[in-house]
Amino acid sequence: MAKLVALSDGVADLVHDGDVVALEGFTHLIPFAAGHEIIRQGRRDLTLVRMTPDVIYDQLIGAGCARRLIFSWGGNPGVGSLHRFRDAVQNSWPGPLELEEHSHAGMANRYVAGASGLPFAVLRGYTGTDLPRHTANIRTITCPFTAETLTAVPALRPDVTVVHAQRADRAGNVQMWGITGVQKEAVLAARRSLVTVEEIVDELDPVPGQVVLPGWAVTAVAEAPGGSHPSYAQGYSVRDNAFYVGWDAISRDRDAFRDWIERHVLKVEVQA
Amino acid sequence: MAKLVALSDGVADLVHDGDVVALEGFTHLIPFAAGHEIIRQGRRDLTLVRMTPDVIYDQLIGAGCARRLIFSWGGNPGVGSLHRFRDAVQNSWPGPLELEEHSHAGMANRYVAGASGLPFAVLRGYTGTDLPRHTANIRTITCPFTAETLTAVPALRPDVTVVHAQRADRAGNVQMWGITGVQKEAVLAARRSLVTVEEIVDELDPVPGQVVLPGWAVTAVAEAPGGSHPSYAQGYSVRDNAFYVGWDAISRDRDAFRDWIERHVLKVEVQA
Amino acid sequence: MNADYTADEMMTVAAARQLRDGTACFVGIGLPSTAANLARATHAPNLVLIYESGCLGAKPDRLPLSIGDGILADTADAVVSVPEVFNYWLQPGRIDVGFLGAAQLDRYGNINTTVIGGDYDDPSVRLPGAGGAPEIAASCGEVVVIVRQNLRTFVERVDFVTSVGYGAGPGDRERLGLRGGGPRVVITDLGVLEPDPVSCELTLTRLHPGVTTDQARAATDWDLAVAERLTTGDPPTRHELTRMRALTATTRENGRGGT
Amino acid sequence: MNADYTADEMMTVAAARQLRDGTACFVGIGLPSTAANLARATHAPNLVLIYESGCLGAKPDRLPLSIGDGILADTADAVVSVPEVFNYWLQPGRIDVGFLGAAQLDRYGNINTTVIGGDYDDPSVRLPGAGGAPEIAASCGEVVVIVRQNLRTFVERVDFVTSVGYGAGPGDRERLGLRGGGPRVVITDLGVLEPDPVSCELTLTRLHPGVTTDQARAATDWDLAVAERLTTGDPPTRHELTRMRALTATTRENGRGGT
Repeated sequence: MAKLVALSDGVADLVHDGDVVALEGFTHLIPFAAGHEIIRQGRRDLTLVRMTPDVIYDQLIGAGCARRLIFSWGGNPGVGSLHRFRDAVQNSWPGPLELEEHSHAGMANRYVAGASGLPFAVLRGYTGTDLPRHTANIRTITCPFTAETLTAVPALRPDVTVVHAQRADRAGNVQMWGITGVQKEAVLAARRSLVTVEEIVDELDPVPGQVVLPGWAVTAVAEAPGGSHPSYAQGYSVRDNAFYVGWDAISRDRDAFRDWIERHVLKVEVQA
Repeated sequence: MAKLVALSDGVADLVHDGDVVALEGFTHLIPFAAGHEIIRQGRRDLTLVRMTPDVIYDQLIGAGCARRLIFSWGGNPGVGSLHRFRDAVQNSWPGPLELEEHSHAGMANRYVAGASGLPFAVLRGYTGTDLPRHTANIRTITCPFTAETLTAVPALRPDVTVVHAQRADRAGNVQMWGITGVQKEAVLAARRSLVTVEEIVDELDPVPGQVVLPGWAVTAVAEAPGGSHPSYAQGYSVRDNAFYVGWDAISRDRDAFRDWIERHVLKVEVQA
Repeated sequence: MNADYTADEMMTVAAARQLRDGTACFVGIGLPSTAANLARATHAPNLVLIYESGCLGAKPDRLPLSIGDGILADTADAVVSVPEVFNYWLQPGRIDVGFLGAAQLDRYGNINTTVIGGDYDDPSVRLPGAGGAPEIAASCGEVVVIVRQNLRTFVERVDFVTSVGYGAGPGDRERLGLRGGGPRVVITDLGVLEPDPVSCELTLTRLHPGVTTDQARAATDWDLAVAERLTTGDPPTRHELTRMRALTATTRENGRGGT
Repeated sequence: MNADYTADEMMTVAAARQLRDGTACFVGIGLPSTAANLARATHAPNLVLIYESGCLGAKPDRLPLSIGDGILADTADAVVSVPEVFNYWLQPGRIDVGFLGAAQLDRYGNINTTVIGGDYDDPSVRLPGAGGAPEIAASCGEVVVIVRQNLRTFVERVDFVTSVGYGAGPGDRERLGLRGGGPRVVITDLGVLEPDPVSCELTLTRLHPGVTTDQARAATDWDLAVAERLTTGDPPTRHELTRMRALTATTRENGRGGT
C-alpha cells in the first residue's frame, strides 16, 4: 500500500541528489507543486526525464537542479521557446546541461519497456533522421522472422517518477482521468513513485476514462490541491494559459527568473 | 466509418473459406452468435485464432469449419476438457486439426505486435518450456543494449477479427466495458473486423472502464442482442453457467453434438 | 481421516494458509481460486488477487466461476487489458505469488498441462495447454502449486514441460534467466512438499492429519524424499471450514463449482 | 495582397482546403491545428482529428490551446494513452494525413525543428526538438506541411533532419523503409509547393492571389523550381474567413492563440 505523506516529506524521502527523475503529465496534470518542492529542497545533479519538458522543467533547469535532460520536445506549448532550457544549452547557465534527445514515440516506448520489465523496446522510428547520430541510445534490431530492420531503444527506469492525479483513497489507490498521457507507464517503469493528488477521498467513485493505479504499485501519495497549476486537473481546474504566456517574459531574463523563483517557490509558505 | 450490417451479411462479406479468423472475448463478450453464423454459412478450412478456444471453438471445430488452430488454452472454463477439440486432435474427427500452441503472454503480445504494425513482439516467456520445440513461431532475440536473450513471437494479422460488444452508435463507434481482454488489439491487428453488439444506440453515454473503438477503425457492426450467450455481456446479461456444464455431456458424443448443432444452430430462424 | 472434512477441503485450507496477508497473488481458476478466496475470507483480508482476465485487486464475495467472471471486474481496484496484465504486471515481477494447478508434476516442480502419453502430435490425452502458466511460473516471486497427489500426477518425468519449476535441478532457473523464485511449496490432498534447499528436489515436509508417509510414497511415481523433521499439519479450523463452505455454497447456487 | 485578409489567413485557409472530409488527420499544435479545425468547421465536418496527447476524433468547438487541452479529451471519440496513440494508431499507418510545421525545410521536404546554426552540441538556436514529428512524417499516408516561406526557413540544406521528407531524392523513402507517402504538399504564406513526381523536388505549383513568382523565389534559399502550369489559388471565401475568425476569437478569449 502506498504511504500517505506530506509533499515535503515525500520529496525528501524519494528524490535524492543525482537521481534519475521523471515528472510526467502531458499538458494536463503536470506535477508543478512537486517540482517546486524539489527546487525548494535544493536537489542537484538530477537527470531529468520527460517527454515534454515545458515550464516545469524550465524552472528546475533554471534553478540549477539538473545536470542532464532526457526528452523529446522542449518548448512552451502554444507560446514558443523555453528560455531557461535554451540558456542552459546555449550558454551553460546556470550550469551545463547534457541532452539525450528522442522522439515522442521513442520516449513513450522507453517507458513501456521499463514498465514491462524488458531491457528495450522495438518501434518504427527515427529512421533517416539525424537523431541517431547524436543519441547513442537509438540502435537497430533485426526481426527474427522477417529479417526486417527496426529501431530499438533501451528501457527507461527512473529512480523516481512523480505524477499528479485527481484523487487517491486512503489505501493509496490513485485515480486520474482525462488525458492521462504516459503517466501509468512512467510510474510502473520507476523504482519509486510519488503521486500528488487534488484530494484524498474515502471512496474512488468510478469515472469514465479513468486510469487507476493500485496503491501497492505506488510508493507514496501526497495531497496537493491545485498542485498542477498552471497546468490543470480535469474536473478540478482549468489551464492558466495566461501564466504560460507570461512565463515567456519572466524566463527570458535571468534576474526576472531568479526573482520569480524567489518569490513564488522559495519563499512560499508550504503546508506540512 | 463502419458499415451497419445484418449479421448474416457481415459474415458473408467478411469471413471467407481459408481465412485466418480470430473470435476474441475473455470469458466475457464471446461472439457466439457470429460463430454460429459462420457454422450456418458452412465456412471451411479456417485457421481459427483465439487465446482461449472454449465452447465456441469446440462448436466450430466439431462443425468442420477449422483446419488449423492457433491458441494458448483450450478448455471449458470451470468444467473441464473440450471434447470436440480433443476428438479432432486425438482422432482427426471430423477432420485433422493442426495446432500452433502458445502461452497467453505470447498470444497477447502477438496481437499487440499486429495492432502496432510491427513484425514481432518481445517478451520474457516460454523459456525452458517444451513449447518452442513444437511451435516454430517462438524464437530468441538479443537485446542490442544489454545482450540479454529474450523471446520473440511474430505478429498476428488475422484476415478478420470478430468480437462482441455492448453497444455501438450509428457511425459504428463501438463501446465495451467490464473485462475487455485482448479485443482492442485483436480488432486493430486484423485486416477486417466485424463487431456484434447488444444494441445500436443514438449516443454512447460514457461508462467507467469503457474501451471505445472508433468507427473508422472497424469494418462492420451488426446488432445481435444476446449474441454472446452462453457467455455474458456486462450490464446486459449474466453468464449461463449451466450451459457450460451441460456442454460437457453434449460434446462428449459425436451424435449428440451433431444433433445439438442441427437444432440450435443450423435450424435457427435468423433475423435478417 | 476425520469425517468432519474431506481431503480436498484439507488441501484447500492448507493452500490458503500459504498466502500471506498484503501480498499480491496471481490466481488461476479452480483449486487456486478457491484457496486464494478462502485466504482472503480468513487470515489474509488484504491479499491482492490478480486474475489473468485483467482484474487487479478483485474482491469477490463468492467464488468466481471463471477467470472472467463479472464479479471480478465489478470488485477490482482496476480492470486492465489482457496484454497489460501480462506485460505491465506479471512480467516485471510485481506479483509476489503465482498460484498454479497441474496435471502432471515432477520431482523438480516442473508442470505439465499440455499433453499426456503418445507424442505431442498424437497424444493420448490432449489437455487445455499453457494459458498464463509458463510466465506465472517464470516471473512471480514464488510459486505455490496445489494438486491432488497420485501416481498419474506425481510422475518421474512430465510428458511435456508447460511451466518450469527447477528444470533439471539446481542452477537451472538462473541459467534460463527466469527471474522469479520458482515453486516454494506444493500442497496436495495428502500433505505438503517443499524443495530441498540444496538439491531443489520436492521433499515431503508435512502430512495432513491422519495421512501416513507410506500413503504419500504410494501416491508418488518417484522415490519420494521425506524430510527428517516431518510434521503433521493442523486440521481445518471450524472457522476455515465455515468460510470455505460458505464460499463454495454461493458458487453452487450460481452454477458449477470452480474446480 | 488584398486588405480583406492576411497572408497567414490565406495560408491557413489554403492548408485547410488540403484536408479531405472523412480522412483521419494527425494534428500538431499551432498552424496545423488551426487549419485542421477550420477544415472541420467548413468543408470537412467528418475529418477525424487525432492529437498526440491520445485524443482520437476530437471535435473542439474552439481552437485547443495545446495538444493536451481539456476540450480535446471532452469531445474525443476515445482518449487513449500516449504510447497507444503512437503504437496502435500512428505506427501501423492508420492515419491518412500528418499535418506538420517546420523551422527549416529543404527542397526535398526534410524538416528541422531541432537546432539551427553552430553544431548540435553548441547550436546558435536550440529549438524544441522532435516531438511526434519523425514518426508522423514516416508513417502517415501523406504529409501536409504548413510553414511561412522565407530565407531563414526555406534552406538549401536543413541543419538537422528531424523529420524525413524525400531524403536526398527519389527512392530514399523506400530505401529507409518509411511506409508513409511523404510530403504531398507544402502550404506557405506565398503559395503551394508540391513534389515533382520524378525528382521529388518541391516545386511551386500555385501562388496565393497577389503573390508573384519572384516573391516566392526571393523567399527561397535554393533555386526554386516552378511548375510549367503555375496556377493562382482562390482567395478565402467570406464563409472561410468568418469561421476561421470565429475559431481564433474563441481562443483569444481563452488565452493566447494557437500559433
